[in-house]
Amino acid sequence: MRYLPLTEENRNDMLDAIGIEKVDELFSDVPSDIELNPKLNLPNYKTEMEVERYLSSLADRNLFADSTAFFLGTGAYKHHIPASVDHIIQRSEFLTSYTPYQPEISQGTLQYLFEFQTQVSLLTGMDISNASMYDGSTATAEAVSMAQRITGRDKIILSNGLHPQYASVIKTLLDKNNQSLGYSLNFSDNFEDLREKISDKTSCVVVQNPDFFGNCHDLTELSKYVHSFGSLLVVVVNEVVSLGIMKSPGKMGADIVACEGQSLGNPLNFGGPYIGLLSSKKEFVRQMPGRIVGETTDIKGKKGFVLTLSTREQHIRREKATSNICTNSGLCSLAFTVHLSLLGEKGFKSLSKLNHESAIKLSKNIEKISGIKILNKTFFNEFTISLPIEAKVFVEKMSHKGILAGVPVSRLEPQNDQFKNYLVIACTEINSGQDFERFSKAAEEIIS
Amino acid sequence: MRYLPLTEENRNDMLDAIGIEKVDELFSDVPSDIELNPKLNLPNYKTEMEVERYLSSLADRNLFADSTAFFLGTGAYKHHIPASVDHIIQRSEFLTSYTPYQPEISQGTLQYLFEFQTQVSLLTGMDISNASMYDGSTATAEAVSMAQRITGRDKIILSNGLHPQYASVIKTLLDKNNQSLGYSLNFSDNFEDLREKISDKTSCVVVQNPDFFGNCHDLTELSKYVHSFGSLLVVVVNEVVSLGIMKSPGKMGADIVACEGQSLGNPLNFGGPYIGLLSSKKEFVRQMPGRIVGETTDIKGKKGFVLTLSTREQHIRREKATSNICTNSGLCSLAFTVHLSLLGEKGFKSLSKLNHESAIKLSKNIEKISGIKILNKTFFNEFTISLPIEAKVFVEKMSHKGILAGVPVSRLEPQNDQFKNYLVIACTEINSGQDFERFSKAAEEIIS
Amino acid sequence: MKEKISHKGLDHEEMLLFEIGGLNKSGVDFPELHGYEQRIGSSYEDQEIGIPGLSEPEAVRHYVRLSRKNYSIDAGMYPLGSCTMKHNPRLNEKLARLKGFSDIHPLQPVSTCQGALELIHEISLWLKELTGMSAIAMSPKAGAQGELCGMMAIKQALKSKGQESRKKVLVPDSAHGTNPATAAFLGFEVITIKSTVAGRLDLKDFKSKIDKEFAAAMITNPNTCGLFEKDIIKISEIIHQNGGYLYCDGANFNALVGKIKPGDMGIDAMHINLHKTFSTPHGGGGPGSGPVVFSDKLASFCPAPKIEKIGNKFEIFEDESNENLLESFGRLNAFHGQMGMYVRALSYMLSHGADGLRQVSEDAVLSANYIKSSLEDVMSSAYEGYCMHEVLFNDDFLKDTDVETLDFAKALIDKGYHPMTIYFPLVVHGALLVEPTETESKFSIDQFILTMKDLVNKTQSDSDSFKNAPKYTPVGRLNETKAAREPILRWKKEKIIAAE
Amino acid sequence: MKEKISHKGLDHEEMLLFEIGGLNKSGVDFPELHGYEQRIGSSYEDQEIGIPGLSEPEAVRHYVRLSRKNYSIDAGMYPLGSCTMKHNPRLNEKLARLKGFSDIHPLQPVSTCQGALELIHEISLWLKELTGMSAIAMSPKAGAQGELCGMMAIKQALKSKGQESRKKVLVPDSAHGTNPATAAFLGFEVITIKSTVAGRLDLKDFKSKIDKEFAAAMITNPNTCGLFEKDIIKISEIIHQNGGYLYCDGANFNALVGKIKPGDMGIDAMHINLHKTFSTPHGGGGPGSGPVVFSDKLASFCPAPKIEKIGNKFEIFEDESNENLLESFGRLNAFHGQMGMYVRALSYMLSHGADGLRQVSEDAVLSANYIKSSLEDVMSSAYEGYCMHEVLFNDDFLKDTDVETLDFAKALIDKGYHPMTIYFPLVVHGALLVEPTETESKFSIDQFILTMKDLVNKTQSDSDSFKNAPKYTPVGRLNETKAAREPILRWKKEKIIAAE
Ligand SMILES: Cc1ncc(COP(=O)(O)O)c(C=O)c1O
Ligand SMILES: Cc1ncc(COP(=O)(O)O)c(C=O)c1O
Repeated sequence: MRYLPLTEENRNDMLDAIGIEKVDELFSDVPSDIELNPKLNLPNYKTEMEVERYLSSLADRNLFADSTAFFLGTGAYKHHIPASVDHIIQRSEFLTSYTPYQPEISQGTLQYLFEFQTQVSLLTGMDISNASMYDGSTATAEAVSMAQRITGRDKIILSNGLHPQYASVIKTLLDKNNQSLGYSLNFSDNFEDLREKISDKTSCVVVQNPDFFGNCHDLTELSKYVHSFGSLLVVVVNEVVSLGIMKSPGKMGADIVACEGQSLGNPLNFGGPYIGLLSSKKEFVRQMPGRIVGETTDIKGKKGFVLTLSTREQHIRREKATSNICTNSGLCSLAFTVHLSLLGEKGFKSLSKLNHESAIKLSKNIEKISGIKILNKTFFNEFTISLPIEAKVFVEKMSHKGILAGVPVSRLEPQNDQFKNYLVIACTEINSGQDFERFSKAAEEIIS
Repeated sequence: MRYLPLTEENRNDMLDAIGIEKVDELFSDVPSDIELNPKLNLPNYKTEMEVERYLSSLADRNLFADSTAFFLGTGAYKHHIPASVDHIIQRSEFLTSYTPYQPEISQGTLQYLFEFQTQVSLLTGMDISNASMYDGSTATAEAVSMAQRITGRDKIILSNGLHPQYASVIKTLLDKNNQSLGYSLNFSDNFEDLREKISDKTSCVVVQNPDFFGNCHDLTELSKYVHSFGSLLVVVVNEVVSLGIMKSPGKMGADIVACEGQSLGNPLNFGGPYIGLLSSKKEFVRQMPGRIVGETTDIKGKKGFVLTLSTREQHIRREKATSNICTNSGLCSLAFTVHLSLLGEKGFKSLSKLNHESAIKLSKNIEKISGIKILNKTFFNEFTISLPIEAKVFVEKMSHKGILAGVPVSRLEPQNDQFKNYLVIACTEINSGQDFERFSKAAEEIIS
Repeated sequence: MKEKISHKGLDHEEMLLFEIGGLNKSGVDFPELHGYEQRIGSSYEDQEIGIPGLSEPEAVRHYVRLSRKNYSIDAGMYPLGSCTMKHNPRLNEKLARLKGFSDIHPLQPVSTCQGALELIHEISLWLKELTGMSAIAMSPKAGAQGELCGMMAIKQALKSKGQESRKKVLVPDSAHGTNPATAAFLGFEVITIKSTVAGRLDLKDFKSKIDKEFAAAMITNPNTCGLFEKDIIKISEIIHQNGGYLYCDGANFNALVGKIKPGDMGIDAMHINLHKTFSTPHGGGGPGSGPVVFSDKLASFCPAPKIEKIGNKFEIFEDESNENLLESFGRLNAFHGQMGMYVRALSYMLSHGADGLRQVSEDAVLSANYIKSSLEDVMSSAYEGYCMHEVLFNDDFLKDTDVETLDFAKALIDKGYHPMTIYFPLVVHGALLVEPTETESKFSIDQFILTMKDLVNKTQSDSDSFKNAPKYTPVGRLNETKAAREPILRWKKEKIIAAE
Repeated sequence: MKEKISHKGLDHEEMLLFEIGGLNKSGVDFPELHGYEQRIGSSYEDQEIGIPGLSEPEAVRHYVRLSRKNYSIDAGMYPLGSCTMKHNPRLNEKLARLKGFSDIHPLQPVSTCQGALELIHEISLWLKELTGMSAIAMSPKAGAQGELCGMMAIKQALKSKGQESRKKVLVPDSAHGTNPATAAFLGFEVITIKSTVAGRLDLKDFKSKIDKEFAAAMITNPNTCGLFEKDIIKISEIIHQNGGYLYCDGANFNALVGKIKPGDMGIDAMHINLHKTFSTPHGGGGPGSGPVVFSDKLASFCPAPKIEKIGNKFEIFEDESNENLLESFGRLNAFHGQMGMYVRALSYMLSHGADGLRQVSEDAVLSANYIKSSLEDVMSSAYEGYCMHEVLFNDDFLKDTDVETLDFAKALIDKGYHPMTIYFPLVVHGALLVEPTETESKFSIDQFILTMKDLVNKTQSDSDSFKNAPKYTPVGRLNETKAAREPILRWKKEKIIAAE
């Protein structure tokens, strides 16, 4: 077997050295009620070529973004990833190392994580950040959990523009007393509803920006209001590229920020692996979940980096830890930081503007299609349209024309009829004028 | 521009330091008859995404082997390359280093080349090998040139089973006195013709094995005969995989062996880059062209490797060098050696046998097609068939059915009518029974 | 003019991105903008963020230099116990990058991603067959989230029976930190169970702690001492007799894969770390994937999403209001889990096949025992008898020296090895947990053994060299206390110390 | 039991493949064989070859460890004069691996590879426009083969005029070794031309050596001293007046690309190293690609194959009997040249565009002059005035020290730099030829300058450290004399020394 270095001869020598005859003797602690060497209803080994052909045949049955005119978003965005990103993350020393527990031989990982933490803090406008979470949704849940610990309060209020699956995750994991989280997905979220629900029992208010439908919000006023109850404002960012030309959550008064970082460096991957970013004000650092890298010096006074503040973590604090997270999104954070370093201020801002322009252009095209209405007043690179037919039917038909047209809101909220005809459409630097024309032409055919 | 690190500010600072105002002053040695900054009828910069899309669109217009049933050979073979090969050759330290002129910081390259030279010597059954040539055809020409220097004779005799383009290269470069090389492509080469032409003016006889048509030859007798004239036997191997189950050229008495090494580790690449292997008896080492790595020790007696015997080479010997070669096929030799190390004796033999079996299976299928005749008595993984229609027309029609059916001999020898209907078909471990059935079915349709 | 950085041969110092990058530098080109009027509204802002950029040549060099300061499996043996640092096949990396897997959106029409759904369905079948369990949740993003998933299902099952009062979760003292942390996160009360001198769960202590509030036990098998819990059948019987559930931490599945079916141990839920047993790369800390298999009893509580084959089509149930998810405990994360890891893991499984996977566990266990028997004389095995895929030493062999476990580990670094896991599990003093995995050659293991022996010898004669180790590394031993006392967690023009 | 290998931290010793591999080990699996009767005939043989194998984990480790003993552009500045060690964009690597380019056979029907032919056609257009020349041969596999190609065309042209008696090729003493070697290989008589004290071709010497047998001159411009041949127009006029041809070695095209068109210099043929100017990676020695552009005069003698656009189809003329190749001098290699390199180079050209390419030469020349002016005070410039893309020093600055150029280079290794080219060109004593290329940042160049200054300072105070350099490398200074005297050119169970 190509991955197993031991030869039969090696195995026999090793058995000899141990002083046994058969490897099964090593399994003698297994009680007899448990069958050793059970029959498995699975095939035997395959050659590399066979595996490659088989999995390629599965891959070939998926319609991939690059082969289409592509408009999907709602928490997962297709951006162009520079080729050097993938080269770097495939470096053996990054790909095949573990969590940097031995800092003296992990300075590569530790330094890029330190840089990553700084980049994330700058983007979100916050003081500090950790070394990544699984994804945006779990980062959001962890942010809420942090807020609960910090405030010593249980109650959570979710804005109605939060991604439905994010709301689900919070509900599943943190809705301790089965309270209502006051969540009901709603297009025009002017936060009135939300303001009404806040009380001095509220641990935090969770707002996504731009929201699930693509609307952009200035949260400056809201944050003041939330703070007046001693509650925290948790801001969720699904599309970090928006941070190039929007006020940062920090500037608007956020206490904790959770982002999905997939947009930078990470491909769509059918939903995972992605990367959660988590930032906060510095006074909350000891309630942060997950790994954090800090700067220090070695015995000779030379600068170096280590995992730090680990008394927050499960391997030290066990049941008293801030979270149970252990493995995080290491390599995805590398991809993120490499992509962002390549962009830099200048490139990141251009990218952000280009995304926005792309969406504006698409909106101008769509405005001309009679029967389709754009619902958003504001948007970054994503907006919601109302169709004259069911959005689900629409995207299915569009897909037959090689167009992946958007995410029907009903995909996520099938039980809610009001969204039946709503479609969320995203647009990034990958979309060209040709894509827009294809969209318009096909849409007109389908709805007419 | 993404690949240029200097900023405008940097440039100005550097101009200041030099003491000039404009970069054009640095070009003041360019005489005024030559236009500085000429207008170029070329587009300006493109983003990575634009370049990727454009070149992908060109790539998409080629029918690639993996998407077909594929049977082409004649000096370029499709084999399965383990994924780890490409990972290793993309290591920055291998990919972006130069020829190992500074051995202390090039031991990685030098050691693998030393291992490569050993592997090649073992495969060919020769004493020594160099660190690669451009490809099989130029390695063959260099072998002939070596033989001319060694024997002090000019005359060359090419066997009629030599690849026509190889014959062309030799003719172009080495046919000093416009002698006849006695070459005329011919299917049944029993060397009679060749034996007749040998004289004590002959520097070398060049024989390909398996020959261009796929026939396998035992050269033991021939080598003795050639040697009896004081001439050398140059053996050419187009398909190194054959060496797993054929007598090595060394065993059969070859003096110099030139191979195309593409079959191991290197993709088809539309013909290049490939890798020439060149081996010889050890007494000829000082007539070897190209780079050679040798073992030595450092000041502390530690083993290490260096480029050696460089007094053969152009950078030292200039017009008296054994060859003008400088850059060779470095990274291709890495791919070759990695692939061969992965295979090892066991894998290489299996690969060789599997190739042979694959060809036998195909031959059995083809034998059943009435109207098609297999010409070969012997073959390794390639043989020649005679069709009832023009081979060129046949392959064209087969290609419409997604089958790349072989190389028409007329592609290389269009002027020779006798080959009009001849098709050379290769078969490797990549071909499955399904391919064979597709071939038979389509062939039957086309010729009926 | 900046000061000179001092490199040494092939070892380059590398400054921070923030020290070498520039706000007007970039490694990405863009077309000209049109300059449309913005549509963002009042949250629009176009001010300096402060993120430096690098041209591509600079960026590649920055990260290549950093990479060279890392140890990796590819460069050397990495016997980090409990982490299963096996070789990561390159085929898997290649296949995970096929556009048909990497370039598809989680919410594109189901009709346009049938191959992806089939892949998830197929890996589910493999995992169920290998574990002998009847249901699976694929979505957990790592082992710890798998634990959450399993324990949530148990919580939900208890709730469905109106047994919310069952709040106690029994966890051995040798358990990995994620076990108690998970239970506590979900509001369970964590009760610690002692280990015996033989390194197994203390049955007496265990029984004594079961009462009416007993909800579940979280048992790791093989446990973190590298030993098989011989009493596992008895344990599961006791648990079930007392109305509780047995959660099994399957992080150590590499010792068992193909060799036994964990389902035969009477477990109710178990997570599997695809990034351990099934070779998806650790990537310096992640990403991982932690699918959870379930017994019949818990099957209906599985989280969304659920993928099923209906006729010859694959369906995905992702909305919790769906009739197939009525009893589901909810959702653990957005979308459908770690597709990129599934591709790699399935590629690994197919490559090995049933025969190869059995060989994996046999070789892993054989190698660990070979190390144990080779080093037993000079070091101190924590426990008697055969171990499973990892071998645990305590620090008795260092008793009469000045060398501590940490020093020993650091000295091993100087010899070219990544240290074993140290000070874990907590039940053994100065623990050294060695997991060679099945992808080390005998030659490599023999070299490791020789080195260990040499080092042990040196502890008597030259303890100073241990205290000063490592000395051949890019930095010397780092001051972790200082890092925690004065946390500098990001670069700033003027340094800040967080959280004073 | 084998003896212990001593690693040091991240630096691993690595034995030879032949010492660690095994004849029954393999990193590739195969299906079972059928056992057909062999069809090879009497040359069939199934005996041991002696090639050891490695499982994939072992192989990856072997090569990763070896790689870590190499210096590379990616890890540091590589100012190797005449080699143009610029950054190799990763996009190019990605695109060269598209199956539509990498997985196509050179002899598949022309109708099935139109995209490939179009690509070759397009890169031809770029190169012709950039050089201002009218014809091109794409097939040469590297610079040296490009030289062969150009000189063969000249030979053929002379033959076509019945001037076979023109046998003399004039080559400056500063020329790269491939120039005289090429001319000699083709049977020309090589006549060496002196350089002036200003580092240019000595016009007087040049004129004096032209006679009736004069065939061609091979001139490098910018020349290997890093200087522009100011008299190039005069030179070409003299050549043409005397019935000869001007071959230009274009290895240094990086100084000129986009800035001037070499065609304006009156040249007849010039090779271009795609692996220098157009960034295809050097790969530790190759592969390269050396297309040759031709003037009208030589166009018809181009070698096979030739790619042309006819209507909207692309055709390839590869057989020398083809009417389009009637005057062709023949064929230089099988198939159609270095497709893999064309993809990379075209990707590079498209990425830069006309504006970017001009910036390339400007930045390359600027950087070299910046180094020259920064180091002129402490080192000894070989020549006055501005240089082009590389700057040449002689060893005057080492005169009163014990340090030689070689020692200086080795000491630079210890400081983390790949040395410049040394002892070339031959016309300068103890030459040090520094080519920074345009892909070094100013920060990086400044660091290099500081290091050079430091080293120069040290030559006065501490010459011993130079003699002992390098000391921070995997091996110390190697005995090259021994290697050549007792050549060990391959592994054998018992070592052999070749060619006694
Ligand atoms: C025994 C054990 N359980 C659980 C975990 C947690 O797994 P993960 O890191 O994937 O969350 C680990 C990982 O180190 C482990 O070793
Ligand atoms: C000036 C000059 N000419 C010719 C060559 C030969 O080019 P190649 O190595 O591609 O054969 C070189 C390469 O080093 C060179 O520097």
